[in-house]
Amino acid sequence: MTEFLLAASVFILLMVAVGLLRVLRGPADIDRMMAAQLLGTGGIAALLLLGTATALPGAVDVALTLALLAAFAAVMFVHSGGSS
Amino acid sequence: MSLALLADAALVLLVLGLAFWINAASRAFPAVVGYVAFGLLLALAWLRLSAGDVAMTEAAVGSGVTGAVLIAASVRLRSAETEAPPPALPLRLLALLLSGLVTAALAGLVLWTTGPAPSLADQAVQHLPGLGMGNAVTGVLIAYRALDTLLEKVVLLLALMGIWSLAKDRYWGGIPGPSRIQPTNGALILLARLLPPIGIVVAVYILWVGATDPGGAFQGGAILAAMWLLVMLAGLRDAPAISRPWVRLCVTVGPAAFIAVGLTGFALPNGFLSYPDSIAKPLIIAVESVLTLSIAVILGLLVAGPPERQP
Amino acid sequence: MLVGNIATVVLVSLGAVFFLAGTVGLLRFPDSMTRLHALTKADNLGLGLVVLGLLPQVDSVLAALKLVAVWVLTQLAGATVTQLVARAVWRGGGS
Amino acid sequence: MTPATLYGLCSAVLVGAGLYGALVNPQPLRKILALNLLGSGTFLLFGVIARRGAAAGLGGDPVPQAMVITGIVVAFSATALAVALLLRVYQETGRTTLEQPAPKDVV
Amino acid sequence: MIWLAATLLLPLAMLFACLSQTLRYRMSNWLSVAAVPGLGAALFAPEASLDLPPFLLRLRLSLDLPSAILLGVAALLWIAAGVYAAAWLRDDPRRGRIAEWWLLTLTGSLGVFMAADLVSFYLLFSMVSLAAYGLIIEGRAADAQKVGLIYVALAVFGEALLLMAFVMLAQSGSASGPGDGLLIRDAVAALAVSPWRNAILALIIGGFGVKLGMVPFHVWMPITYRTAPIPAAAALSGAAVKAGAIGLLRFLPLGLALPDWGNVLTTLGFISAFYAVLIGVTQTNPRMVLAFSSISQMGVIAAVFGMGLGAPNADLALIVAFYAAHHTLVKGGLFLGVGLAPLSGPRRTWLVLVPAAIMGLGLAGLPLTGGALAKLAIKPVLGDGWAGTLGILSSLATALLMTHFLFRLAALPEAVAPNALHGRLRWSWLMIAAASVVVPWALYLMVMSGSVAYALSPASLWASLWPVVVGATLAAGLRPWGSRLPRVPDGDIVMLVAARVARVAGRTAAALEWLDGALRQWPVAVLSLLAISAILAALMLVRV
Amino acid sequence: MIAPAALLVLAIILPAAGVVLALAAGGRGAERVAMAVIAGGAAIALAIAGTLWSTGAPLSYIIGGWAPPLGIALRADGLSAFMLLTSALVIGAIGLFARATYVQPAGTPERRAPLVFWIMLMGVWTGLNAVWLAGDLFSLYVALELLTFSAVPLVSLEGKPETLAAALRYMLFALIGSILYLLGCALLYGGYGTLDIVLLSRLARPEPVVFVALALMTAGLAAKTALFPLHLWLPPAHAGAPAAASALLSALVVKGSFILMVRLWFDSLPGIAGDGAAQFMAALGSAAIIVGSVLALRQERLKLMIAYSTVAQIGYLFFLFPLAGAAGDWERLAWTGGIMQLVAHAVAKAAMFMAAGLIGEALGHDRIAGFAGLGRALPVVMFAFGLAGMSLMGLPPSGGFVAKAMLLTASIGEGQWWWAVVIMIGGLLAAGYMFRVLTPALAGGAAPVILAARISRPRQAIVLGLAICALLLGLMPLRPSALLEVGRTTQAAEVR
Repeated sequence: MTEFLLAASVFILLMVAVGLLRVLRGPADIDRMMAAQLLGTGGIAALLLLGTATALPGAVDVALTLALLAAFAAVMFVHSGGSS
Repeated sequence: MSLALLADAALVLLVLGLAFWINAASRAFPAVVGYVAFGLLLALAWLRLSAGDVAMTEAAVGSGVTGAVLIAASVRLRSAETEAPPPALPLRLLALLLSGLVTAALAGLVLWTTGPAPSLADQAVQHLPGLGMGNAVTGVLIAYRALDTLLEKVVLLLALMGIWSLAKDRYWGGIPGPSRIQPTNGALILLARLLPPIGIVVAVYILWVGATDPGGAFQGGAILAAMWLLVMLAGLRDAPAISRPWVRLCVTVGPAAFIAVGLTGFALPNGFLSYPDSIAKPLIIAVESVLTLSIAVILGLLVAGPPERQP
Repeated sequence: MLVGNIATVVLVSLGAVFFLAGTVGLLRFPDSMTRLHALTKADNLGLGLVVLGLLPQVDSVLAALKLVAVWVLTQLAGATVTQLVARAVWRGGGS
Repeated sequence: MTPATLYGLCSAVLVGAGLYGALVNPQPLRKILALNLLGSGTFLLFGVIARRGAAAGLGGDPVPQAMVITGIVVAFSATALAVALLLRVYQETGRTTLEQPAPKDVV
Repeated sequence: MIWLAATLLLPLAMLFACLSQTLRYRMSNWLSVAAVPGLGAALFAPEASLDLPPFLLRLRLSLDLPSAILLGVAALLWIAAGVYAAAWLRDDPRRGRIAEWWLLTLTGSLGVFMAADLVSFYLLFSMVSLAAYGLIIEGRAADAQKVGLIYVALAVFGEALLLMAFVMLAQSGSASGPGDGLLIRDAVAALAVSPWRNAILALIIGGFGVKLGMVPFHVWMPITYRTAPIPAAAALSGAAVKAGAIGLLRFLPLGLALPDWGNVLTTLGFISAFYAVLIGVTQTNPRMVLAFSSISQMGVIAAVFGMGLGAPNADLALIVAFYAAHHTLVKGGLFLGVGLAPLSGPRRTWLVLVPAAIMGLGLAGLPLTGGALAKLAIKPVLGDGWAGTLGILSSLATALLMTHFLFRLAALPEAVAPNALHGRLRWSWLMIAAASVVVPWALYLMVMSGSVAYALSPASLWASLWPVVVGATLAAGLRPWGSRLPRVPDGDIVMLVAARVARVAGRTAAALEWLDGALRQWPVAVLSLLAISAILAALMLVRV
Repeated sequence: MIAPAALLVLAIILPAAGVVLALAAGGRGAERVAMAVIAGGAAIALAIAGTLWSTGAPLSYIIGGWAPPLGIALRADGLSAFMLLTSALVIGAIGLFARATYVQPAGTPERRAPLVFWIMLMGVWTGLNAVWLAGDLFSLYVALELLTFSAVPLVSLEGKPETLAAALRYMLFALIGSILYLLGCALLYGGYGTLDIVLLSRLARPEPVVFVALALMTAGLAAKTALFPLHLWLPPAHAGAPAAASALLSALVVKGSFILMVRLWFDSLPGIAGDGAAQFMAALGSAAIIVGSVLALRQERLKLMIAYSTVAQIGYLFFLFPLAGAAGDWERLAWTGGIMQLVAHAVAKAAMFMAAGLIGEALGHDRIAGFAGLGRALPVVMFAFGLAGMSLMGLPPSGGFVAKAMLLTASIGEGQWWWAVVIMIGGLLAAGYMFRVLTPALAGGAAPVILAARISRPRQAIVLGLAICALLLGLMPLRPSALLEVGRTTQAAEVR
């Protein structure tokens, strides 16, 4: 089971890495923001998988924190007028 | 290579790739977005290093709040970009050489020392029961090295004062952040109504769980600050004028309480910043709770920036 | 236990596929609006399935609740961000 | 290759990348970003050392971990202050360059 | 003992009193009083010594016969100049501040003769050197600022050499650093075995050479004496400059026979002596002429020291002190005369020129004057060889220069001053003129145990007279050509070299400024930071 | 009755509490709190120094009873006592001086500059006292950051664009410095499992990890000390800050990181660096002296001149490494000389910057070319300026003279005469830039100077008092100070 979860986390991390290309390519800042959003979700998923696989203490709490703050960056972006 | 190591390797490669991207991006904004992602991945790395407390701090502060500050700044500074040319090529090569040298030295040292490192873990754990704590990191922060934590709170206060000091004189005592007629945004308002209650619960939980598991005052405070900022961003509440007595009170009460508890230690055999055995845990939790409040307000105001409007 | 493990494998694998889909969408779709669409699917379903898949692996109700809370919170954030972004794109600033 | 070594190498590269970025990026905001990279690399080194000091049933030595937490807080305060300063400089001058006027040639 | 303490404390107390605005403006009337304890010390306590209480800085003062002579005449000159200054500065709005600088300079000037340990010597020496700066820039000259800067640059340069020398001396003399109260005597005694003897001697000669105005360090002297107020110029040229003489007296290891160093010093001295005359005769301002004469005379003193350094002579200190004492009175007096001449109306010839002639030609050894006795005293030291010959030639040259001075003095245009002034100016002038004859005679008879018969023997008289006559005749003969002599830029031709040096220095400074600008670029600074850590690590690694 | 060792805690906590209280009180309260802290802090400094003086033994206090390596110890040796006294004196003077500038009139709304100034003043003091006393390298890191965070807002207190940029540059460069220092901390902890200074001194061996750590930390601290060629930030920051702040920054803040360097080289990792590295540091110091002085000589504005003079004077401090690091008869003299240079410069430079501030206020500008006749218009201020300048030039009797004489003696005694030459040249150049200011002020201009503002007598008196202190330091005997040796010989002996 552990191996499976690890493999899944590696896979999702790789997906995240590929998704990062959008951050690189843009073209608009809003695309980058979205890619970061995906990365956040993927990261949380990978974190949960890793945490469960290797019984890391506090992994879910970290995920909780990340989830709470997930929208924060994007909201800041829109609020600062980044989308206009 | 085991799968776990593969996961580590993937993580490290991602982290490094982002680091290079952050340096190489042609504009600030993509770099900043990269940094937000970088912080998130770093939190994962911290977990992999069995440092849950750090992971949580990194997630809340390194990625979350720092990212917010940087994103806002990069948007405001958009029009100032491409002003200065990068240094000449020989200079860049020299820079590459020298920073590479530092990396090589550090890498060499990392590879050279492979055995278990000297550690204070035993000692730290040994004294934990006396404090009624289960989380050694919290023990270090609040007891063994409490002086650092105390001084770090003063650093936070000074940083806040530093940011406030950047206000124009006429706005002193005013409200942080630029005024903006915010188009009401249903989704954002909904989020700002829904999330904070949950956030507060989580923050309290993290503060509480910090005694035994990863978590603590700072992480809790950061979450609270984020919730508060969310409310401000949604336009539900304006940022408070910095001259408000309650702002001053909230900002200072934590450090003040910490100092006060520290000073009462003089009455105890172990002196300054020691806790009486019998009530160590409640006392520590009490101090941490007040600190959490102060940290939340300070962090929120640090992100909000200097006053830019009259109250 | 075995049932749980099978459920985990199936659900997590499905979640991973959605992440794949989201990523492909993010990369291949031509404009911001469609990319947003792909993204939200991955967000919602990918993480949701992973969380569902992990539920059999946890041993306490609190832990399970926290897992679900993570998903719910991400959904909330994702929905809002999608809204904001979509509006921004709609206003024409995005792409 | 243990995970600790892997992350140790990662931290070494991060430090180098941070230094390089702080050196060559002309924009102050990018310098601030690079400094954060540099800081992250440093913190990660603490983490690696903590990991290698795992004992007493802990996954890592709590003392350096606590130091990192303090460090992250300080680093965040520094970022916030530096960014606020930068924004104010921009507000006042409309420019963000940090360079002083280049020296005149010897006549 | 009380005299020694009072010599330092009275002027300092008066300086302290200057904190009060009212007292400060009245202080110029009382300047003469400040030097009285100095005279008293020389007269009544010529062998005294005193350790000031070892409260923190420990000053050790002591007098011996040579230093008492120098202290006495210096005090006498300061008194006379003080009386003169009271009148001269009466309506000067700057008199308050001049008085402050005056008192500070005076303290150093008199104190330096008494200092027995290294630290207090350096302290008092710096005091006289640097406080003189204040007197110089308070003069009314338009270029006082520039002059002040040149003066201070050289003075500080000299002090730097001395500080270095003292530090090295102290290390030869004790195992634990300069400490407190290390006596100059002991430090110099250890010079015999010091590994740095040559370096120390070079630094000492250089350092005091600046003070004595030895070529090429003399640049400061003419311009400052031209700039400072007359009574201050008198005190500086007569008394303050002797800080250099007492320095050589105290610090040269006169007991060791060092013929090489002796020859060097003698040669340098004579170069100064003749070079200054050469330049001096081209000058038209009598003050400048006097200044060049000072350079010349200090050269002679240096030459005498050189001879003594080469061949130990138990009486050398006394002889030099005697010679220097005469110069103190004469040179100080002549400056007072320069101030008085334009004011004395039709009585200029008898009131100013005649006494000035006696004093000036006395410097060249005019028989019966104190100068003749001084020349008589140094004669055995210079001997009969090349040094002796050069000594006689220098007398001749001095006579030439002083005759030139008398012409220039006579030619000064008339000026008008209130009658009330004249009394005190004249009184102090005549007092110092008389002293320039009486004091050397008294010293000659009482201290030097010289015989009247020898001094007045025809051979001695002739030996002193002919150079004066020849020199004076030459000067008179050269007078018609005087206007055709080349004009030397303000002060000296060395100034031209100085200008070039200044240009080079300016260019170097500009280059450094450019370097600083380059290094202060952000990328360069960060690179430096990394380079420094790399170099440090490398240096630590290679050691292992 | 408080145990003497508890004073060490109070020395740090009192100004820290002052920061908190002043912020809570706001408005007029800030100044009152600051005044109380100044009085209390001075008393604490005196008490600590007095205890060390009378017992001749160092003090130490273990925080919370958690002994190092797990916990943190505060330690006061002779060096700490010297620095505590110096900072109390200088901060006290600056505080009194600044009362005229940073007033908060009764019944008016709170003003920005006064509140920020008073809080940052106490912040600086917290950081400084923590640097003087903390016995743990990580606590020292936090202390350094305290200094940076309170120094930066002081630079930009007036909010002018150029000072804002200067503050930003200072902040960023200082940050690189602190991170490099922290990196070194990580390496040392990784090597020996402790960051306690005394424990490290027992454990540390000359091996690569220590070399890299020490090199990084030294370079980082040198950046914060503005050692040439890392001084890019200092001239604009120190010249641009308001007078009281400049005085604080130039006199004390740069010394904090320097003392930390001294702690590293002499207390924590003694003898590790070796002579080559020590010579290198002194060589950089020499370059600082020459270039800084020449640049000071060429400045047209008084405050920039003083700032460059700081660059130069900092250079002298680095002679401490080769001279006090070498075993031999002279190292004790060099030790006292080096620290005296630090103290003398702190006192003199504070007086100079405050004098420059008064001159600027009175004239409305600080262009040296416009100083003709200033000596008559502002006699007391110019006198104080001159006295302070004496110390910089190293003229007797002044603290600067004592310091330079001791450094000179030690360098000659140890056969490292080349440093002596640099010290002499530095003295000459210092005389050059001082007299460039003094000469026109004392001599020039027959026309009376028109003052834009009147300067109150008490403020002039404070500047003069501080300048006289710089002079009185010159009464110190020219031998190793007994107080400064407290707690040092034992450690040095232990290492040898």
